[in-house]
Amino acid sequence: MITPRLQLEHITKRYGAVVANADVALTVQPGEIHSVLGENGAGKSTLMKIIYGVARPDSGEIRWNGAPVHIRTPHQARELGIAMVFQHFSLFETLTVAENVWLGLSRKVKLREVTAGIRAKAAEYGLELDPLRPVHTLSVGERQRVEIVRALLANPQLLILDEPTSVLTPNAVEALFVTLRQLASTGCSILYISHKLDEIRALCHRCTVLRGGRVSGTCDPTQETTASLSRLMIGADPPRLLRRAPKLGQLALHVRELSLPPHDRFGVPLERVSLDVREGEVVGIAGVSGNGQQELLAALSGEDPRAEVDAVQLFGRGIGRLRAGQRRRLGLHFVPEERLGRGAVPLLSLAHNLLLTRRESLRALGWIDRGALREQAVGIMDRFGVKASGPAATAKSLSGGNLQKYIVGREIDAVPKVLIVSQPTWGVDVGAAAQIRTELVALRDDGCAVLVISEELEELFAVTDRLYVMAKGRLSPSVPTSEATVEQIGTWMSGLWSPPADGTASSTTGESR
Amino acid sequence: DEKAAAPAPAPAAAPAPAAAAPLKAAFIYVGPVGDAGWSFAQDQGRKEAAAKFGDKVVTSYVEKVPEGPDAERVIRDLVAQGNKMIFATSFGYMDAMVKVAKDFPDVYFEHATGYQTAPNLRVYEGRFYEGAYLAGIVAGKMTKTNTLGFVASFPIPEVLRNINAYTLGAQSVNPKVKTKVVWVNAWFDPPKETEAAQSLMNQGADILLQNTDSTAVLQAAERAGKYAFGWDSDMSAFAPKAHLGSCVLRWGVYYEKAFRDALDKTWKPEVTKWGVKEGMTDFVKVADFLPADVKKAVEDAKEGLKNGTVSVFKGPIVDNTGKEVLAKDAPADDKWRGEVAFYVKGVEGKVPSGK
Amino acid sequence: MTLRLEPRTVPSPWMGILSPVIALVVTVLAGGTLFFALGKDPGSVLSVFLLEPFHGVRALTELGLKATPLILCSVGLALCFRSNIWNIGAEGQFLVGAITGGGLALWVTAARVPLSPWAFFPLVVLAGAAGGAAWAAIVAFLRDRFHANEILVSLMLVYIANLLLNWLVFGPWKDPKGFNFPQTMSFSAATALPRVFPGLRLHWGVAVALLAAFAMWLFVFRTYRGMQLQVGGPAPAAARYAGFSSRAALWTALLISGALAGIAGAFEVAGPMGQLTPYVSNGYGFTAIIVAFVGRLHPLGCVLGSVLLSMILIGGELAQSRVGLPSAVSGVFQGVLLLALLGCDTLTLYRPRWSSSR
Amino acid sequence: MNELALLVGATLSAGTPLAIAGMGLLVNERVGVLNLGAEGTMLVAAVSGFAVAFHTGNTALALAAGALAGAALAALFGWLVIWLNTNQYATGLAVSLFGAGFSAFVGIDYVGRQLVQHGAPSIPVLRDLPFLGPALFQQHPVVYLTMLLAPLTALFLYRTRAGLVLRSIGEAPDAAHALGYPVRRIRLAAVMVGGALCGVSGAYLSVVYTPLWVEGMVAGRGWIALALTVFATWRPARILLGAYLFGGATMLQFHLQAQGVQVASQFMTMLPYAATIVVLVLISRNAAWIRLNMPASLGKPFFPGS
Ligand SMILES: Nc1ncnc2c1ncn2[C@@H]1O[C@H](COP(=O)(O)OP(=O)(O)OP(=O)(O)O)[C@@H](O)[C@H]1O
Ligand SMILES: Nc1ncnc2c1ncn2[C@@H]1O[C@H](COP(=O)(O)OP(=O)(O)OP(=O)(O)O)[C@@H](O)[C@H]1O
Ligand SMILES: [Mg+2]
Ligand SMILES: [Mg+2]
Repeated sequence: MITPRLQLEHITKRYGAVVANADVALTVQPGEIHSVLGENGAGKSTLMKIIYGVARPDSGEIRWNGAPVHIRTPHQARELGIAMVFQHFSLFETLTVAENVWLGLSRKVKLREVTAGIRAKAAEYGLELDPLRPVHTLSVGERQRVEIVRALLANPQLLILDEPTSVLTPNAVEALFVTLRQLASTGCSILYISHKLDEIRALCHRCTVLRGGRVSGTCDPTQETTASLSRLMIGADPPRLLRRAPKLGQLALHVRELSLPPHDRFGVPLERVSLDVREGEVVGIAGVSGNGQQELLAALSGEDPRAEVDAVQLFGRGIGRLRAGQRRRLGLHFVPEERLGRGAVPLLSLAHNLLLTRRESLRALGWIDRGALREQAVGIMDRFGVKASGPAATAKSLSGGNLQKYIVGREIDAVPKVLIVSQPTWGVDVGAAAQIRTELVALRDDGCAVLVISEELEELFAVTDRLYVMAKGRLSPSVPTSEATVEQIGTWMSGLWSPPADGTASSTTGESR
Repeated sequence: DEKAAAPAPAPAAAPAPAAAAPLKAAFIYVGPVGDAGWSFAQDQGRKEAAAKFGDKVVTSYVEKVPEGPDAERVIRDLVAQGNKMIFATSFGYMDAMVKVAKDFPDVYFEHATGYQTAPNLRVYEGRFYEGAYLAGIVAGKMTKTNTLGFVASFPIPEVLRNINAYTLGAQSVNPKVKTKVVWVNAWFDPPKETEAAQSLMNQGADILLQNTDSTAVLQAAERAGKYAFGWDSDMSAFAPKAHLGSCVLRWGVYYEKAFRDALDKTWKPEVTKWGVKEGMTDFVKVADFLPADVKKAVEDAKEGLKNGTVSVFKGPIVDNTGKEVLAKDAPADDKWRGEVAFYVKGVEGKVPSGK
Repeated sequence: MTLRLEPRTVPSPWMGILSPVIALVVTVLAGGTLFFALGKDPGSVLSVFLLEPFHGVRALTELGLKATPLILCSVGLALCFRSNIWNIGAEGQFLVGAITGGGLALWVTAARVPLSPWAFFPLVVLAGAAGGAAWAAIVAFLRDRFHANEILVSLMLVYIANLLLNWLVFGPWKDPKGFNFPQTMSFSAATALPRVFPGLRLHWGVAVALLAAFAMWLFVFRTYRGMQLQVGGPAPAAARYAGFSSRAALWTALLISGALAGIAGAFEVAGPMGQLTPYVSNGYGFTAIIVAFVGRLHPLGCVLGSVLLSMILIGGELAQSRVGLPSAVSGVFQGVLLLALLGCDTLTLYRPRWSSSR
Repeated sequence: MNELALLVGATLSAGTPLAIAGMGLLVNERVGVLNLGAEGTMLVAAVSGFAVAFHTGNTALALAAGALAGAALAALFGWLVIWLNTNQYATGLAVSLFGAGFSAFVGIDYVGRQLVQHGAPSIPVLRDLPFLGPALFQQHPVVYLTMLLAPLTALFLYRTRAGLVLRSIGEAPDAAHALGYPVRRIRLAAVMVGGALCGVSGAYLSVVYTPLWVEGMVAGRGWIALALTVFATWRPARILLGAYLFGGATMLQFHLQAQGVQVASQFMTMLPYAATIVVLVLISRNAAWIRLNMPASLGKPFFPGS
C-alpha cells in the first residue's frame, strides 16, 4: 500500500463562536484529484488554509507523506511541496506577472529565470501569459492563470485549487482540466474545490463532503449524479426551476448605439451597443468577462454617467447622464457581481447596508428611522433565508452565498421596474443558486424587466427568455433562448455573429481583449 | 550642577517656618528654560537673585506657558498657591497680567517688556540696544566688506531698535557700513537661524548679530570663518574664533531689586528700564584678538553710556527712506524708543510691517 | 505558551469601558515609577495630574474652557477621518477662523457698531465658521480638481495661515496705540463672548461645542447624509454603486470640519483673549487629531477625549508649579498616557489569548 | 555669480536633513506604515547624537547613536501599530508628543553645552574650482552620502528581491502573508530603518548642521519630511529633488530678504510652503501615476488571519 500524500485527522478550527472545522479527516493519495464539497460556509476554504499554513488548527494532526508535520507558514508549506491557488487572488496589482510569480517561488531563482520559466510553462500547458505585463492590466481570467502558473512553477506534490473556475469560461475550464489531468498523471495530488457539481464529476477521483464544518461523507464522484452529490451536500435535491411563458409588456430598457471610450487605459471601449428589455421577460448577456460587460454595466447602472443622454433610455426617457441613485429612483435596480465592497459595505451592518439602495426607512431631512430599517432588514432576511446573527451583523461576517442572497433580496424586495443582475450566482452553492434563480423568474412573472449578465451558459439557458452575446465591446443581435444552442452562443462569444461584415476577426482566444 | 538642578519646589504643605514666612515668588517663561536663550537667561537671573536672599525668598517657575489664554490660568493658579510676587517674562502675558492683577491687589505683579501698569503691576525691561550698539562699534571697526548682517526674529520695536542700534554703533566708527537684515519669523529655530546666517554671509555680510535665542548664528559664522556675537548670555565658548563679544542680559540685577522692594515693603508701581549703567545690559568677553583700538573704542563707549555722555539714539536720525525721524537735539525718550518702526539709514530693505 | 491576539467578531463593549481604565493603570504605574526615580512623591504628582484639574468650580470651568476648542476641532476631524479624508490642518483652519472672527470683532470695535454681546455671539460663530471653512475649501478644491493629497496641502496651509496671522498683527491690524507690539487693539465689551458664570472665564462657546458634538453624533449615526459620507472611504465602489457622490463627501466633510475649527478659533479670540495676537492657538488643531482617535472617532468620545487631554495639559502646568516637575517630564507622562490608551484600545477589537506554541 | 554658487551650496546643505528623513520615511511608507512620529523621533535622535558627540567628540559615532535612538523609538511605534494594531495616525502623533517630551527630559543636562567644532569641510582641489567649488564641493560628507542614498534606495526597491517583497507588502499585505512572507516582521524592520534614517537626520541637525542641543530644535522638519514622501509620490529620486526644492525655496527667501526685496517677510517665509503646494498640484494631475506609486495599504491596519 502506498503512503497517502496527505492525511488530516481530527482537525478542528474555531473562529470565535463559529466552528469552521470540526474533527475533520481527509486523505489524499498521490496522483489523486480530490474534491472537497460543501455549502457556502461549510469550512472548505478554512481547511485548505490550514493545509497551506495560512491558518492554524486549534487541534488535530497533519501527516505529509506519512510523517506528522506542523505547517506553520505558507513558506513551510511550499518547502514541503504544497502549492495553492486562493479563492481570492493574492496578486500584487502594480507588479508584473513575472514579479508576482517570483514572489511565490523560492529565494534562489533569479527573476530572469522566472520570466523564462513562465514562458515555458505557459507553452507547455497552453496558458498564454505575457510575463512582463503589470497585473492590473490583466483580465480576471488572465489573473487566474498567473496564480496557476505560479503554483505550477513550484513543481508541487500537492496543488490546492479553491474555486478556480468561478471566473473561467467553459473553454478555459476545459483547458484547465486538461492541465490538471496531465499534472495528476505525473503524480501530483490535487485538492479541488468547486460548487459546480458536474465539473467535479468530470474531473475528480474522490470527493469529501463537508457540512457545517464536519465531514458528512466521502464518495467517488464519477459514480454519483449531480442530484446525489447535491443530496450529500445539502441533504436535498437542488430545487427545479419552473417557468411559465413570458407575458411581455412595455419596452422598459432601451440602449441605442451606445459607444463609450474606456474609463482608464486598460478598459474596453463600448462600440455601438444596442439592447432592448421588455417588461415581463428575462434577457441574458453571455460572454467571457473582460469583453466590455463591466463597462456596459457601469453605463447602465449610472456608476459611469458619461453616456449620451439618449443612448440609454428607461421607458422612453433618456437617462445616460443620470447617476446611479437617480436611476434607481426611476425604478432601475442593479446587483453587481462584487458583493463585498460594491454591493455592500463590509463593516456596515446588514440593516445599514439597505440604505445603499433603499430609502423607505428614511424620514424627513434624511433622518434614519432605525426601527423601520431593522424591520425591513429582518423582512428581507426572512423572505430570502439569509443566515446571519441578525440585522446588526456586519456584511463582512456573512458567507458569500448568504450575502449574495441578501443583496439580491434587497433589490428584488424593492419591486424594481427594471432589474440588472450581474453574475447572480458566482461562488454560491447549489441550493442558494437555485433559490436566487427562482426569485428572478418570479420577479419577471410579476412584470419586471430583468437583465442577467453571466458567464455561465447553463444558468443563462435556465433563466432567460432571450440572449445577447457580448464580445470585444460589441453586442450581438438577440436570439430567443429556446432557439439558441450552446454551439451558436459559443461561436458568437468569439465575436463572430451573422453578417460577418467586419468578420475578419481572427480565430479567437476567448480570453484576450 | 546649576543647570540640571530642579526648580525649587514649592512646599505646598510645608510646616510654617518659625520666623517670618519667606517671600514666595513665581516666574512664568515662554520657552523652556533649556532654550539657551531668553528663558534660560531669565531663569539664570531668577537663581542668581534668589541665591542672594537665602531662605527669605522661595521661587518657582512654570516654563513653556503659551502667550495666549493659558497664561491667565497659570498666573491665577500661581497666586492661588500663595505666591505673593509673579514675574511674567514675556510681552505676550500683558493681557493676562492686567486681568489677574485687578483681582489680587495684595500680590505684586512684574511684567517684562510690557507697557501697562496698575497699582500692583509694574514693568521692567533691559536696554538691550545698548549692547547692540557696543557690538556695532566692534563690527564697524572689524568689517572688511562694510556689510553687516542681522538675523532678526519678529518686527517688534525692541528688535528694530536693536537692528538700528547695531547699525548706528557701527556707523559711529565707520560711516560706510550698511546692514542686511533677514527675518526668520521665529524666536527659536536653530536650523533656520543657521540658514539665515548662511544666507547673509553668502551675500557678503562678514559680521553677524542676531536677535534670536540660540547659538546657531554664532556657530554658523565660526564654520564659515566669519565673525559674530553672543546674545542674551555669554556665548564665547561656542565659537572661539568667531566670537567678538556677547551682549548679555543680567535679569538677576533687576530681580534682586524687585525682591528687596517686596521684602522691604518699598515696592511701588514704576517703569524700570535699565541698561549698561545699572549693569543689566552689558557687553562682555570681548575677544582677546581684537586690536587694542577696537577694545578701547568699546570701553570708551561703555563708559560713555554709564556716565551719560554717549547715547545710542541721538538726533538727527534719518531713516533709510531719507525721512528725518528724530530732529537734531530732540530727545529720544522712552516713548520715542517704544515706537520705533523704521530702519535707520544704512539698513537695507523695508520693515516687514512698516506702514 | 505565547500571548496572541485574536480578532473579535463583535467589538467588546466591556473592553470599550475597561480599556481606558487599564490604560490609566498602566500610565499610573509607569508615571509613578518615573516620578519616584526623579525623587518626587508619586502619589502627590499623580494627584496633581489626575485630580487637581477637577478640583473646584474654577478648575472645572478652566477645564471646560480648554476643552472647548478641542471638542470643536476634534469632532470635525472625526467626521473627516470617518470619511477617509485626512485633514491634518485643523490648526490652520483654527487660525483663519481666529482671523475672521477677530477681524469682525475688530471692525465692530473700531466702527463702534452698537451691538450687545448676545447679538454678536451668532455673528462671531458665523465669521469663524466662514473663515475656517474657506481655508478647508482650498484643500477640498485642490484635492477635487487636481487630486492633490490633502495631508500635505492641509499641513502646508497651517504654516501659511500662521504667517498670515503674523502679517496681520504685525502689519495692517496692529494696534496704533500699542507701541508697535504685535497685537490688535482690545476688542470692545460688546464683542466679548457671554460668560457662563460671572467672574469665571468659561463662556457660552462651550455650549456650542457640546451642541456641535451632539449634532455630529446625530448626523453621523442617524442621518442618511452622514451615513453616505462614511461609505466612500472604506468602500469607494459601494459609494459609486449607491450613487453617493465622493466629491460631495469630500466637500461636506472638509467644510464642516473647517467650519468647526474656525469657530473654535473665533471663540478663542472673542472669548478668553479679547484681542488678536500671534499666539492664538496652542496647537489645538494638532492636539485635536489625537483627541479624535482617543475618542475613537465618536463625537461623544471626542468630548471625553477633549476633557482628558485638557486634564493632562493643565496637569502638566500644575505639576510644574506645585511639585517642581519640569515640563519635559510632563511631556513624557502625557506621551505615555496616550500610547497606553491607544495600546489598550486594542483589547476592544482583539481578544488576547494564551496559546500553546505548537 | 559667486552668490549664486553659494546659494546652490547652501541649498544642498539645507535640503540634506530633509532628504535623509524623507528617504527613511519613504522606505517606511513603502511597506504600508505611516509614521507621523517622525518629528519626535528626530528629536530623540538629535539629543542622543548630541550626547554622544559631546562625550566622544566623534561625529560618525554620534550619527550612529542617532540612528540607534531613532530605530528604537520607531520599534516602539512599530510594535504598537503592527502588533497591537493601534491606529497609525494617532500612534504616530502620540510618539511625536512623547519624543518631544522625552528628548527635552534627557536633554536637560546638554542644554548650553558646546561641541568641538570642525571647520567647514571640503574636497581638496575641487573646492577651488570657480563656481562649482563653492556650489558643490565645500560640503560635509553627509551631504554627499545623502545624494548617494537616493540611487541606493531606488536600486534596493526596484532591483532587489528584498525591495520587491517590501513593495509587495505595502501593496497587499494579505497577499504577501498568504505567500508566506512574515509581513509583520518585515514591516517592523522597514519601520525601524525609517526610524534610523530619521535618527541620522536628527543627529545631523544637532551635531553637524547646528551643533547644539536645544529643546524642540527640529522645529517642524519631521513634518516637512513626511510631506516630502507624498510630494515625491514615493519615488526616491523625487525625495532628493523635493528636499532640495524645499531647501532651495527656504534659502531663496532668505537670499531675497537679504537683498532687500520689498515684500513683507511673512510672505517670503511662506514661499517654501506655497511652492510645495504648487508643485504638488502640478505633479498630482496625473492620478494614474500616483495610484501606481502610492502603497495601497498605507495607513491601513493589517492583521494576519490568525
Ligand atoms: N477569518 C475569519 N474570521 C471569522 N470567521 C471566519 C473567518 N474565516 C472563515 N470564517 C467562518 O468560518 C466558516 C467557514 O468559512 P469558509 O471560508 O471556510 O467557508 P467555505 O466553505 O470556503 O465557503 P464558500 O463556499 O462560501 O467559500 C464560515 O462561517 C465563516 O464565516
Ligand atoms: N468604474 C468607473 N467606470 C467608469 N467611469 C467611472 C468609474 N468610476 C468613476 N467614473 C467616472 O469618474 C467620475 C468621478 O468619479 P467619482 O465617483 O469620484 O465622482 P462622483 O461621486 O460621481 O461625483 P459627482 O457625483 O459629483 O459626479 C464619475 O463622474 C464618472 O464619470
Ligand atoms: Mg471558500
Ligand atoms: Mg457620481
